[in-house]
Amino acid sequence: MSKLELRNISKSYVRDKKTFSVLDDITISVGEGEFVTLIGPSGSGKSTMFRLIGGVETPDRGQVLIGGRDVTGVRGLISYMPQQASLFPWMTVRDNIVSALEIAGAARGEARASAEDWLRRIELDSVAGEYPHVLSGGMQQRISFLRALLMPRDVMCLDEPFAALDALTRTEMQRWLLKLWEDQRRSVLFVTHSIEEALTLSDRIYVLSPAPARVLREITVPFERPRRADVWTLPAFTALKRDILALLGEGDGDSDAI
Amino acid sequence: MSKLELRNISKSYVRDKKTFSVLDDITISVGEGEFVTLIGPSGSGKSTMFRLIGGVETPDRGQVLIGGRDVTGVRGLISYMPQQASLFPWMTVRDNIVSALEIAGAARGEARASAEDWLRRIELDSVAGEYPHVLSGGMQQRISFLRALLMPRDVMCLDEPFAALDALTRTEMQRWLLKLWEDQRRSVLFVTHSIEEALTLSDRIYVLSPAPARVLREITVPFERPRRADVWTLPAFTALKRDILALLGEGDGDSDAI
Amino acid sequence: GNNGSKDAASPSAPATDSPSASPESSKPLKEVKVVLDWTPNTNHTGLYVARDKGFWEKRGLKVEIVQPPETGASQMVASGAAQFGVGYQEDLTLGRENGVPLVSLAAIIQHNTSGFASPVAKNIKSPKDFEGKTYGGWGSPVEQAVIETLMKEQGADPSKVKIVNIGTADYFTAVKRDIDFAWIYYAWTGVESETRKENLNMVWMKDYDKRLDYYTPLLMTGEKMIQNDPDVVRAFTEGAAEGYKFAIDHPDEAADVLIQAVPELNKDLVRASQKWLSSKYQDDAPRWGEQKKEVWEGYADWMTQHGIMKKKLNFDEMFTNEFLPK
Amino acid sequence: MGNNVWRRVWPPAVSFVAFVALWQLSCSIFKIDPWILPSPAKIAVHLAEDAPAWSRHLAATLRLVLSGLALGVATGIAVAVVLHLMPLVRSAVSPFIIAFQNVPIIALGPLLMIWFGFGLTPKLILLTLVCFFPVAWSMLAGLGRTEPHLREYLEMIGSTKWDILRRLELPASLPFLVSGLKIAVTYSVSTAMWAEWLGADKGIGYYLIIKFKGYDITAVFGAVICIVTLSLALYGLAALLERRIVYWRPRSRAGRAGDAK
Amino acid sequence: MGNNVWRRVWPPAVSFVAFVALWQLSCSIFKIDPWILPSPAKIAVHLAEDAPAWSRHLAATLRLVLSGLALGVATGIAVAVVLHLMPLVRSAVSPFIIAFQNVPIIALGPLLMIWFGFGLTPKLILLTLVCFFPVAWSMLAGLGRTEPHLREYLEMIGSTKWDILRRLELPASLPFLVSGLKIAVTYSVSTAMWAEWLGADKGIGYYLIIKFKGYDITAVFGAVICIVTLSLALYGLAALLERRIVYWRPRSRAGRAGDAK
Ligand SMILES: Nc1ncnc2c1ncn2[C@@H]1O[C@H](COP(=O)(O)OP(=O)(O)OP(=O)(O)O)[C@@H](O)[C@H]1O
Ligand SMILES: Nc1ncnc2c1ncn2[C@@H]1O[C@H](COP(=O)(O)OP(=O)(O)OP(=O)(O)O)[C@@H](O)[C@H]1O
Ligand SMILES: [Mg+2]
Ligand SMILES: [Mg+2]
Repeated sequence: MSKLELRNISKSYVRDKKTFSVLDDITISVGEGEFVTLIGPSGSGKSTMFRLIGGVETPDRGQVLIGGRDVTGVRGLISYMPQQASLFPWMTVRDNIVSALEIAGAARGEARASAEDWLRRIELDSVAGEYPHVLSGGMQQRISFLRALLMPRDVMCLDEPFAALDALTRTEMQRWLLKLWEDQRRSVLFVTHSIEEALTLSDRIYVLSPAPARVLREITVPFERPRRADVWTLPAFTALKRDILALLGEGDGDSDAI
Repeated sequence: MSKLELRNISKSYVRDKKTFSVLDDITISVGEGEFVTLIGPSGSGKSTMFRLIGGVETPDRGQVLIGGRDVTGVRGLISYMPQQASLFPWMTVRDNIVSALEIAGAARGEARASAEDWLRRIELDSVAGEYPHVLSGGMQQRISFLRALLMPRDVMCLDEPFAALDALTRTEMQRWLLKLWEDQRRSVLFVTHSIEEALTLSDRIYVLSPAPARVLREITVPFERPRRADVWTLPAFTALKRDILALLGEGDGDSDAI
Repeated sequence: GNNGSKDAASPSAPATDSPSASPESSKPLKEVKVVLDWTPNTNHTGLYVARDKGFWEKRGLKVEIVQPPETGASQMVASGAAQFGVGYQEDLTLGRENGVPLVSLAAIIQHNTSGFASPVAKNIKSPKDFEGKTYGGWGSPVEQAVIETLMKEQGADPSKVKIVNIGTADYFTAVKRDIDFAWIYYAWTGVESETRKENLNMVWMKDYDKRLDYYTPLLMTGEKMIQNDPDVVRAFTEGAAEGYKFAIDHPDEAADVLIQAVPELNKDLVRASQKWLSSKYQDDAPRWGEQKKEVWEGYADWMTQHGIMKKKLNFDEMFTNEFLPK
Repeated sequence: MGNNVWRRVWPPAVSFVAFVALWQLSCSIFKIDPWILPSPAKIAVHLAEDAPAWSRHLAATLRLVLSGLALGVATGIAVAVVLHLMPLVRSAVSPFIIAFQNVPIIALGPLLMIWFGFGLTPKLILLTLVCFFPVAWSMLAGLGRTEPHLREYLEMIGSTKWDILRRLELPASLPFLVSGLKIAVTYSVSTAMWAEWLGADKGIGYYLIIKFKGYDITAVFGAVICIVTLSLALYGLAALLERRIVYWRPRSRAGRAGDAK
Repeated sequence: MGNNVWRRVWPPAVSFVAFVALWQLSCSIFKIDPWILPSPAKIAVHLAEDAPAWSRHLAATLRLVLSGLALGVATGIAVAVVLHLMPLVRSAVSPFIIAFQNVPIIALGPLLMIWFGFGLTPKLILLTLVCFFPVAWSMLAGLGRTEPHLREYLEMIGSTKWDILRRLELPASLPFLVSGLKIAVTYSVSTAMWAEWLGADKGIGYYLIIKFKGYDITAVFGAVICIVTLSLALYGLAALLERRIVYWRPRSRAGRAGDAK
């Protein structure tokens, strides 16, 4: 049984009295301990999908299931890591984590202990008392990821968490995340624009068309776990990348796109 | 003779009464019609180098030469494309270009004609009268590049022009820029964090160390011009990428970095 | 009086004189300003009459009547921003003490028509009834002294009066709140209370101490004016005198002149007030505006006695009857 | 669209009607004296009857306010540009300007009259001053708070100081200027009231005071309504101007949710 | 550091000394009457002599201002939060609030006295009102202008409305609140002057008027200096509070030029 399932979800927005279809009969699933990536062009509706899973919006048609239960429109069941680190600038690093855990229902003392513990484990205990603005972008994303990881929730949704980082820091963050995740094996739904990032991190990839988004292809990534750092040098990697590029180019209807 | 040359440039900043050395005896050159890329970790001083070339700051030691002439501290000799498109929100697309050309000394009518002409050539004449905020990020960068291209100056400096774009749009923009540049063959100094971007676009690459920046290696990119879109699938590409990654990792002194 | 009289504007000329008869008619009119002490009211009727009936014009003056800042007219006159002003004896005396060179030209009302008013229900009929009551004032040291004087006269204890500052609030507001009695001009507030049928008791100050029967309001000018432009001063004073004379003789017409000049005024109040006030302008004096040295001395004496004033003043410099029509 | 306007209009409309009705009712039921609180009906009747008078006064006030605004905005812009271009002058005089800004009008008004006499001058000075400060400060803030990346771009391509002022700083400070103008507008009306209290023979403030001293509270309320209306109208105009001037700004963000930053 | 402070201090210091010297000189040379423009020396002597009197009055004003500020800020915050949480109420009442804000103090003051009598009540109401508006509007703006990505984050992890208010909106609106406070502080002092003019028996405004009416312009200038000082001191305190409250904001950007956004 899959941990998270979206069944035949459709969603459209009304803007300026016109209806824009954003998601068109999308069905995807994330298994227990699986790392699944959504890749698709900008504006194809990936964040919208996350808002549906988070219960912040409700679909026009279809259901969201978590652990087999229909939770369409129910909030507070997922942990979330956004594109920008979204740390609260008026809280210290530690309090940012504690605050999120409290919202998720943890007691303050417990939340604090677990935050301290994990900050030490990922060697960030030295910045626990700092305000986020003194941290580099990469550090902020580490904290943001830790905050998502510690929430006692079944599914983690990561929405382009590294898009705002420079290319080198980004590569470094991917390695870091991979190591942490492979220890923990949480169920993750991940959104990215980068084909390499998708191939490096995930077990499965859904390639989406431009809006209204449909699933163009579901790709199972064949590389073994734990994943090697130089997985991108494998010929299979290049082949898959070429496939996905072609898919996205054709879905775009623009031969010049990639 | 090279178009642009930096000779033994050193530069340091004073912050909180302490001196930070940013550039340490840097020597680089860009030949006539050559596309040269600087790659280096964040904060290594790449933008500082551009400010020195632009004459906005002066080096502690060393000289900047353009066309063989010492122009250290002289402004108004380069055209520039920044990371963010930096279009003026209160001007239409056309006026943004015209205004830049006027600053470079062109007459208004002439500037206008050439702007109109080029906008048509790159098929953006439909947005010539729009304000920048209605354009997508990729479109804005195209305008920004055109603005740099049309300035009647010998050297173009592009400072991470695609860093703010998503990965797919970025790939698309690289292709577009490559096509335009290969027609024009201007002398370009380009900054990026992305090894692939550097390898895809340039003739030569300078790999920089973290601050204080030194040139770790100068790499000549062997792929022929005009460059194929799938140059990244070549084994030589992968090999070079691995080399540069190793260089940056070691220069960083952090084995975990890449 | 300290000025030799020079007959320029023929003060005895009757009001019916045609303007061309005036020796200065060929010259352009001399422009001067008179600044009031308050919003326009019946104390000022004579001025509006003089302006609108041409009493000044035929004497070669073009007079503009201007409103005062809340801080009063005196500084404006002293600084020369206005040539003439409406003031009070207490004010002028204090100003003199501080070296502000003001001179009184004429008493607009011969006797003090101000006093302490209270609603009938409060049963304040004489100063001894002030005991245990609350007085609403504007924070001048004079007020306390006046109350003290009046009460001592009757052997009452002034310390039993509570004094509260009511600033710009008016009598009617005050007595409906925490205040029992306030200092008013009968001609305006008292008459308004008659028209409202909110009857009030008056305690007239002049009934308890002659020295408090001082000149309020009066016309004033600066010392420099008298030195440099005595003709203008004379023309102004005579015109004003003629205006007030008219108001004395024709209260209804005079009221209409004021109403026409300042149409925003409460018409009924102006008419009633004018009726009450017209006979009080000159009262028992030989001519309108006449001032007596005893009044100036007496009041200054009283102020000195109460420690409000410290310097000795030369009263002859403070007022003059010189410019009044013969 | 129409639906949208309607949804924005009805809550205040309903509450306005309710408010007026409540006011009228309590005046009739509790028989509140008109000198304490006149009923809306009385005020309306009075306003209608006295229209020639107050409209003349209102026009005078409007003229005063507009002249003061024009002068204040002009000097505000000029001073802001000068101070912006000369940082030394700026640091030398801005403490004075700040101190001067804190001189209470209540003291300044009479002093201005002592110094400048009657007539328009002191009133205009007062109004100009009061409009000057918010305009100058906002403009100065705007000139200093241009996007760093745009400035960097202009410097890199070799713009002169004048180019930067003309092409970047002035246009970028326009929104700040209009927001300063919005503040100045409200100040200017209330200061005009005060200036008219200081000595005037026309203007709605003068009308208000005369009515106050003539114990006509109904007319006072009428005058207050005129003043508030004038104030709101001018503010509305300034807000309209703001929307016209920052035409280049997107009205809503919904249209660009999917865009790269 | 010391060097830096010195560079910021000397231009105003020099210009201040020059200004005072010029003033003193022109008073002596042109023999300006002290009741038109007293010389700085005279004012200083007078201030020193009359210190017991004006300091008592200043203290009274300070008490009034602080009470008004406290009340105004408290109601401002409360109203802003309520209006923020109830958009319908907000759209129903905010036109009223705006209209009411435009009622000139010059009319409001006397009316408040009619309604609430003498003593502290009307003055406190006036001051509270005057502090209320900027605080409420700034706070409301702050509550509505939280970073969308932070709000999105909280919604996504399932925060309640109360969580969002407590963890995001209130802290995020603190800087807006203090900037509203800074405006309120300046208003409150000048309004206190006005309230004391309306009727009071203590306070520096009262002192000023009495001295004005007593032709003691030297004392008036002294009072103005006291008022300006009070005003600046309170403003400085508010600015200090602002710096303390937004401690989480980086003071300068230089240190992070090389960081990823
Ligand atoms: N609340 C809304 N009202 C109207 N349209 C919306 C709304 N939210 C999103 N949209 C539109 O829906 C489309 C999908 O948006 P969404 O943010 O889900 O895309 P995305 O795939 O996350 O894009 P990106 O990769 O750029 O983040 C976009 O065209 C967007 O403009
Ligand atoms: N004006 C300045 N004063 C003090 N330090 C500065 C200044 N400008 C830059 N620096 C510092 O110099 C170093 C290099 O900055 P620079 O912007 O050149 O780096 P960069 O290589 O362009 O980085 P990135 O790739 O992140 O853009 C950084 O540590 C930065 O903090
Ligand atoms: Mg998205
Ligand atoms: Mg840079």
